[in-house]
Amino acid sequence: MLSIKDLSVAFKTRKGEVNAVRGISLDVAKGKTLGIVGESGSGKSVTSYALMRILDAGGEIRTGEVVYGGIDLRAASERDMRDIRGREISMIFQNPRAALNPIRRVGHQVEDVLIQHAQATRQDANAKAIAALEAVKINDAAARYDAYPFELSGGMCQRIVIAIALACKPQLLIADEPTTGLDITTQKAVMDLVGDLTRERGMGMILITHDLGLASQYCDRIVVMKDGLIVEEGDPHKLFTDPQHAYTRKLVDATPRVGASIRNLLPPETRTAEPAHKVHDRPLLEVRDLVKTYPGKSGPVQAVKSISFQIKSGQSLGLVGESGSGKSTTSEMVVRLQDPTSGNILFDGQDIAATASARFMRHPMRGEIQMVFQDATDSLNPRGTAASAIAEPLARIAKMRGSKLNARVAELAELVGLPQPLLSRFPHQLSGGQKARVGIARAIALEPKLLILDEPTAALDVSIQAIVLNLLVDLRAQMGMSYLFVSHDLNVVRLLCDEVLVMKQGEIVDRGPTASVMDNPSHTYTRSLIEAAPQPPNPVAA
Amino acid sequence: QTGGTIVIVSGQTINSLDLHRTGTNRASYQVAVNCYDRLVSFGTKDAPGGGLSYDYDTIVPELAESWTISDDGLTMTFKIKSDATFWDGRKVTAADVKWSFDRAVSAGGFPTVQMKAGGLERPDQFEAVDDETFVITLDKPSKLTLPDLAVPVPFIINSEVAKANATEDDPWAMEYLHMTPAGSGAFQVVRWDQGQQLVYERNDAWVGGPLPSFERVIVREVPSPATRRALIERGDVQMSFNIPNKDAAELDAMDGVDVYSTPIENCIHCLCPNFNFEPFQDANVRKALAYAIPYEAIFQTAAYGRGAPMWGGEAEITDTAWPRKSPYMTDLAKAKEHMAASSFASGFEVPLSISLGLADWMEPTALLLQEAFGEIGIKTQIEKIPGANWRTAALVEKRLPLHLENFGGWLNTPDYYFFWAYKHGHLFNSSNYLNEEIETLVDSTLHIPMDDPAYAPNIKRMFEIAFEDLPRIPLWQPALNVAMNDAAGYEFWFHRQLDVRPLTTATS
Amino acid sequence: MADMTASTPDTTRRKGDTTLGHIVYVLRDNPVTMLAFAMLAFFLGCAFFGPALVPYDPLATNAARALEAPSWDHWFGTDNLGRDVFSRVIVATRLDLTISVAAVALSFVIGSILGSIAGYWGGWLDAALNRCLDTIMAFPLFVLAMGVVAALGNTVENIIYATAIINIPFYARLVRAEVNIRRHSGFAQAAKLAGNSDLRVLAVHIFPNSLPPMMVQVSLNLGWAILNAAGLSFIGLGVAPPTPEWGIMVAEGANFIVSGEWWLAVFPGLWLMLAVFTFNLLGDGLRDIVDPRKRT
Amino acid sequence: MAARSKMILGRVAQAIPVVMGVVVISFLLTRALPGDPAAYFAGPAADEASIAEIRETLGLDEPLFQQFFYYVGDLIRGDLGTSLTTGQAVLTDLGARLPASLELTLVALLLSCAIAIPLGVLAATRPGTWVDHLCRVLVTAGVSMPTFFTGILLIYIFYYLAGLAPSPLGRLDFIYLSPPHVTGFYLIDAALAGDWETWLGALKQLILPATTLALFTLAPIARMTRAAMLSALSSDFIRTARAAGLSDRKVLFGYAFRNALLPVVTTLGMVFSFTLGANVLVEKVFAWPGIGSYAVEALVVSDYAAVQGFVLAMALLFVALNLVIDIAYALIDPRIGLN
Ligand SMILES: Nc1ncnc2c1ncn2[C@@H]1O[C@H](COP(=O)(O)OP(=O)(O)OP(=O)(O)O)[C@@H](O)[C@H]1O
Ligand SMILES: Nc1ncnc2c1ncn2[C@@H]1O[C@H](COP(=O)(O)OP(=O)(O)OP(=O)(O)O)[C@@H](O)[C@H]1O
Ligand SMILES: [Mg+2]
Ligand SMILES: [Mg+2]
Ligand code: NI
Repeated sequence: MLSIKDLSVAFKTRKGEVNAVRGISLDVAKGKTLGIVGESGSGKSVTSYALMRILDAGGEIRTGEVVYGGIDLRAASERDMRDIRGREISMIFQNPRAALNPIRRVGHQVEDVLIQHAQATRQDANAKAIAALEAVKINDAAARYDAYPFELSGGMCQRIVIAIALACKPQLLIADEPTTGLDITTQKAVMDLVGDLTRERGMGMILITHDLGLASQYCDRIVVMKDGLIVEEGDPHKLFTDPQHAYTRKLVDATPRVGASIRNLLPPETRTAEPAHKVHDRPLLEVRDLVKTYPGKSGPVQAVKSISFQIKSGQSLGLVGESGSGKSTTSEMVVRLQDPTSGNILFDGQDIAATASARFMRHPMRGEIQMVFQDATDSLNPRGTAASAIAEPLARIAKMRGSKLNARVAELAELVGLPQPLLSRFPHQLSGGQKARVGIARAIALEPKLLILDEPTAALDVSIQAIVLNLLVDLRAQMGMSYLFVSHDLNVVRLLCDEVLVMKQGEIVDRGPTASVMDNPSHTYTRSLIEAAPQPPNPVAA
Repeated sequence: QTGGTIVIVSGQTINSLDLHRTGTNRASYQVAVNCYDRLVSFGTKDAPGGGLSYDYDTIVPELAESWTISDDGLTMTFKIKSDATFWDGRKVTAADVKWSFDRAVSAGGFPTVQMKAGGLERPDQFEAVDDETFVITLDKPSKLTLPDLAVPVPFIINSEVAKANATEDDPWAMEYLHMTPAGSGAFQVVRWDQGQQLVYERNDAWVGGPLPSFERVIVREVPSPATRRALIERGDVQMSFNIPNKDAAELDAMDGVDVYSTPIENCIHCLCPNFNFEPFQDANVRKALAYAIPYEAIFQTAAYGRGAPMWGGEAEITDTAWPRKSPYMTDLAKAKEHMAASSFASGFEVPLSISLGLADWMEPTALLLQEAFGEIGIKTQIEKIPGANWRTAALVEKRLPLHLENFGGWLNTPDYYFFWAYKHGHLFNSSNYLNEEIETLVDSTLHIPMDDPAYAPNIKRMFEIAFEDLPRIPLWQPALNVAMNDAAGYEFWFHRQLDVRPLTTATS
Repeated sequence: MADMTASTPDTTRRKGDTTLGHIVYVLRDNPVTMLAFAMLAFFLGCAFFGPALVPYDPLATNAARALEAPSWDHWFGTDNLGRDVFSRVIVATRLDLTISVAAVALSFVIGSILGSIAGYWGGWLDAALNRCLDTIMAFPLFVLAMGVVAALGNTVENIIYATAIINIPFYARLVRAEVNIRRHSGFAQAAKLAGNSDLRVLAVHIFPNSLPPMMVQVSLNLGWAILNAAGLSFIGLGVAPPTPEWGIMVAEGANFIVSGEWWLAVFPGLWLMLAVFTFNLLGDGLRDIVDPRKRT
Repeated sequence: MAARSKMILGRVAQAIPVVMGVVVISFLLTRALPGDPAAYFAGPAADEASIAEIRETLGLDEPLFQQFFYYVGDLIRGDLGTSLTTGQAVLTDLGARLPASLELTLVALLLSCAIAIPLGVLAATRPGTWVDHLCRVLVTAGVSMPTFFTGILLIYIFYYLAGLAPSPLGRLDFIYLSPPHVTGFYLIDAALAGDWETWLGALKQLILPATTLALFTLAPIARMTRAAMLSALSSDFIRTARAAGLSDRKVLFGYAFRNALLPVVTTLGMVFSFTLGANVLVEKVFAWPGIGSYAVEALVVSDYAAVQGFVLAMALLFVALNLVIDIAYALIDPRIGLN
């Protein structure tokens, strides 16, 4: 149905030309789903924009041909393209809330497309739009028709986006990371919906994702992209069990899955023995009846409702739960960036909650509890270099100066595997993985006893995630730190943590040693979380 | 010959239609002139700068048909024209005159002060004997009384209308007459858009003088002088009143536009050194100033040669003409000599103050003065004072060490000028000048007739002292400039306001 | 370490890394910015060396040569006192730039402090400050400046104060907004973990990040400040004569346009316009220079 | 919708301290003005006694805070006092002059928007091209000239030299009679009266001053439009709309422009108050009988009541304007007032 041959796309930028896509060919058959996987920047999105001819200004298709149902899309007039977009081929994007016009009622947005493609007249547009909303299983579609995007949840927004994409009954759907930014349970629901709809209507689909697990679950065929090239193509099972290209192998290895150990995530040639870490009996941190209530606009929000837990010296505790369950709030209170409404935080037996967070920076224990933030980019001052970020706690708390400071910064960079020349760079000049390393180096600079990691790998590609996770394992063994590891990814928690807490709506609903909680979830909520996580096929042991 | 409309532009704004009211500004005096009558008026003569001028020496009837003055000069009896009527058709009576005069002496502020200048101080001096006979009783005879009746202040109001609109708090109907004139004059105000325009319409029943030629007169306020100039030059308006000297000089050279520049009688632009400021107590310093001033350059740049020079006169005083040229002229050598002879030979610093409202002539003058005084070691900083502050600082508090000033007396006699500008404590004596001889001379001369044998010697003596002591250093006599395009009949008045009554269309 | 080798082929410092190199890059990138900086350099040159270079004493009058049209002797003609307009225009550069730079610097500093405090701590401080700013903004700004100068007297300092006062709300608002969106950012939190006090986090980490948008505001305000001074002069509340200042020269010269002495207003007007123009165009360039993200 | 009306009420409540602040500041500012109004109004030949008398009638001999209480008391009764210069109630003066200023300002803003917004959109659709640079240079040139200079230049060229424009004599040439007073806006009043000749006359008088002001306001509006359009055009929902095959027009105007309007509306509010300030200068040049020239005159002679009345009127206008903007915002943006 769609056939792309030797497509290459280039962008004109300040630094000269960027060849984003360098001669790729692929086909999508009617009624089949093609997955495109690859790391960030490999050209997945650009490929899809190119075939829709909606590239940003400066982008240009250099060579190749794109044929859809016998029509040469490269040669088609802009007018014809407009008829094809939405009518024949349509797209859905990541971050559904941003993908909808924030100040237009969602029903009208659906109508706009229907009317544009003459699928409805002004008179019956309303009815047809509601029908389109019902098709994506929106409850009470007639009422939702009048809603604005901000009044709907993320999953609901994604359904609207899908409704818009499918309203004109197109033959091909391009889904570009349709589930990033959604909770795992919502992610599963959305993917199942898309899968069902395409199957029902016999549509072709291109699913673009960086998540190999997800792709393998929903695709008939998968192509793997790297640096604008297709490096491998095949059916999912085969790709997992017998990856041909080294890059594919790396990706497959790095995808966390049941049964793999943390070292297995790394490419075989860099694997070393996993260092053991020792868990002492002495509790390092003891949280008692911790409560946090925010004064929300419409009444107080109980973000954390009286939770208690312990972290033993040297232990790694995982904290999982859906978005908004109170994970970040808990970790911020423990790290003393926020004051609990009530409750105690005993660190080394001392109640650190007694010192207000505003004055805690002078507390002698400030250096003992540090944190690695969820978004590495956001956690680095855009105006400071990598070195200055790492030096900050040393200079402020340890009062180090001059060459001693420089030496320590260099040592830390070495420790986290950050090449020295990168130290003088600004955050925007660093890659995601490098920024994560800077964040980790800064957090361990004072050799804290407790390190809080709030989804440290959520914004990273799997291969980089693998490296960072392994780095954390190494550091833990070397320095004997305890971790409070916050994540929504159960597979990752399983790899790293000794014990796990499951949070839901500010309460701890499940707890225990990681293996027992994961394998025999006692709570229904834990079970639904585990089921929702995509399970990639287990590769043959490498 | 009669009929039609004339459009006049002016930069000033009219803020009241009642001259007696507190806060009424100068530009508004024209309403008193054009809409109201007085008992008497001044005659007309040819003006030195072209056109016509009022004639201080001739008093002509306006509402009064005739008048007699008793031999002792203390009783004046006026007969009112029997056919004179107010706009509402009612006959003008002596009672109206009395009410109006009572109002002028009771209102306080400027009208009262001006009435006092002619010896008119209290209501009991005025008497309405019958409908057509009005008598004024004076405390002492004065040559200023009759002319003072011809100034705009003692205008005659329709007292019935006014009283009908008076209230207990406002017995003189100030609020009412402020917006709605009630008189017998040549013109009626038909429209007044504050800040924009005033529209006069002729009163065909006027008996105070020859019937004006225009039926309608529109006075538009245009604040920007450049715009006014463009308007008159293009002929979109027929008259531009009180134009800057520069425009006058240039428009004069132009075809189609007539310019009248009349030197303002009894008015002099001066530089005033304040006697409260120590260096200026030294006569040598004052003389040094007088010799250092670049008179001609100032006259040409600040006045564009409009008006009359007030320097380089004869040393010997032989007549009583006023304003007159001072015996000083630009002579740097002499200036330096005087400086050297003074006790401030090494110079000093002093602010030179000018008014923001009068910047058009004061600023160039001050700049040239600043440069010239620098030559003789007097360093000056020019200080611009906003209009509201100027009066307080210069005239009321008299605290400006060195400043420019321009008093002009309405009543055209030198002693009247000296009364205001040289007597100690009087408003326009902003130099804090005190000379015992001047004090007695002025007091004894002010009210005696001009043909009194003591008059001329007294006056000459005053001139001598003034030029010797130099509390005011005359610069030049300014001119009032008016441009006309396709209109004629302009008449200059000492009050420097617009009299629209004699205007006619151009004869050519 | 595959991720690093892939994204950083060379680790030597490139030209764009140095500050100077960055400025050169920003200038080259945008012709309009280039033009603006060239003109700025010109005006700065006039301000520093102008008084030494001009052919005539800007204050010396010469009644014999008043109101002469532009000629070889007097490039911009002479004014009504025979002063050389060219010399006055050039010499005025220093004063005008001083007024605008001083006024903007003052409002920048005060506005930044107020805005930072309000944006960072929020609460009643924020509410109170907002009401104060609203109050200032509720005045027609030019009229407020007029009032302040009329009340305090028309000296150069007072003109600067008046201009600064009316500009403070713009900075305070801008900084408040910028600080507010960053006060819970990751790097601010990280700085606190690193032992920085709130004040230090605000001053060292958060505030500098609001500089790029401020630069645009600064450049606009530099222009406005000059226009503001000119407007005050037109009303008669400008600096005292005979000091040359563009606004006064235009305001006084404006009355000579209709009578044909156009050079009195047009040259200072053109100069003033060019200066304001330069400042206005400067904004984007300045922002790019202080924005680390524009570095490659 | 209850949330919105609550939001609007909240805004009104916020305006109260502002108005109070304005009352205090304007009072203090006027008292700080140099000069003695009593001396000024006593007339050219007044003596000490009559000045003192006037001072007493004006209440200027009372202590400052007492004067303030009188002032506030009068204000509460809706009495803005009497202007000494015009001798009329300040309220009457403002009533007569405000429409003139508003008419000028609104026409200028309409003109400015009609030019600046399309320019901004044009520049945003072609960022970095010569069209973009040209727009930027043009609008910046407009804002770089002092308004009074632009005004005089326009008069010189279009009235004096070319004779195209009518004489700059305020709101109406003297050959017309002002239309019967309904709103005070000549254009509206003339239209209501069906007097199209006067309407045209009033419009002609408006052209030059409105152009002068419009030139001055082009830049902020055009630049804000450009920036807002650029960010709207680069947002995800535009990509979605394009991928759904919506026409360019629909994408540009239906989607991007409506979103870009939000910041533009805010800028408009600021520009409006800015323009009211700039009016002061323009009115002087064009002999426009507006509130700005009134204020200048009052300020120069320390006419306390008039200055205070003017400032208060402006502040109320500003507060009302902000309210209108907030409501406009709420109409365009459904998110307002709900989170
Ligand atoms: N507008 C643009 N201008 C310049 N370069 C661009 C532009 N858009 C994309 N690129 C470049 O094209 C390359 C491919 O980008 P693309 O968005 O297709 O990556 P992706 O595989 O979708 O990554 P991700 O998983 O992060 O979405 C990247 O190197 C990117 O820098
Ligand atoms: N400053 C705040 N004011 C009001 N409510 C807040 C605030 N911060 C968090 N909340 C609320 O508290 C609850 C818990 O938030 P928290 O950030 O701890 O969730 P989380 O588990 O970290 O979610 P995510 O996985 O999305 O990071 C949420 O309902 C959130 O809306
Ligand atoms: Mg992508
Ligand atoms: Mg979180
Ligand atoms: Ni993920």
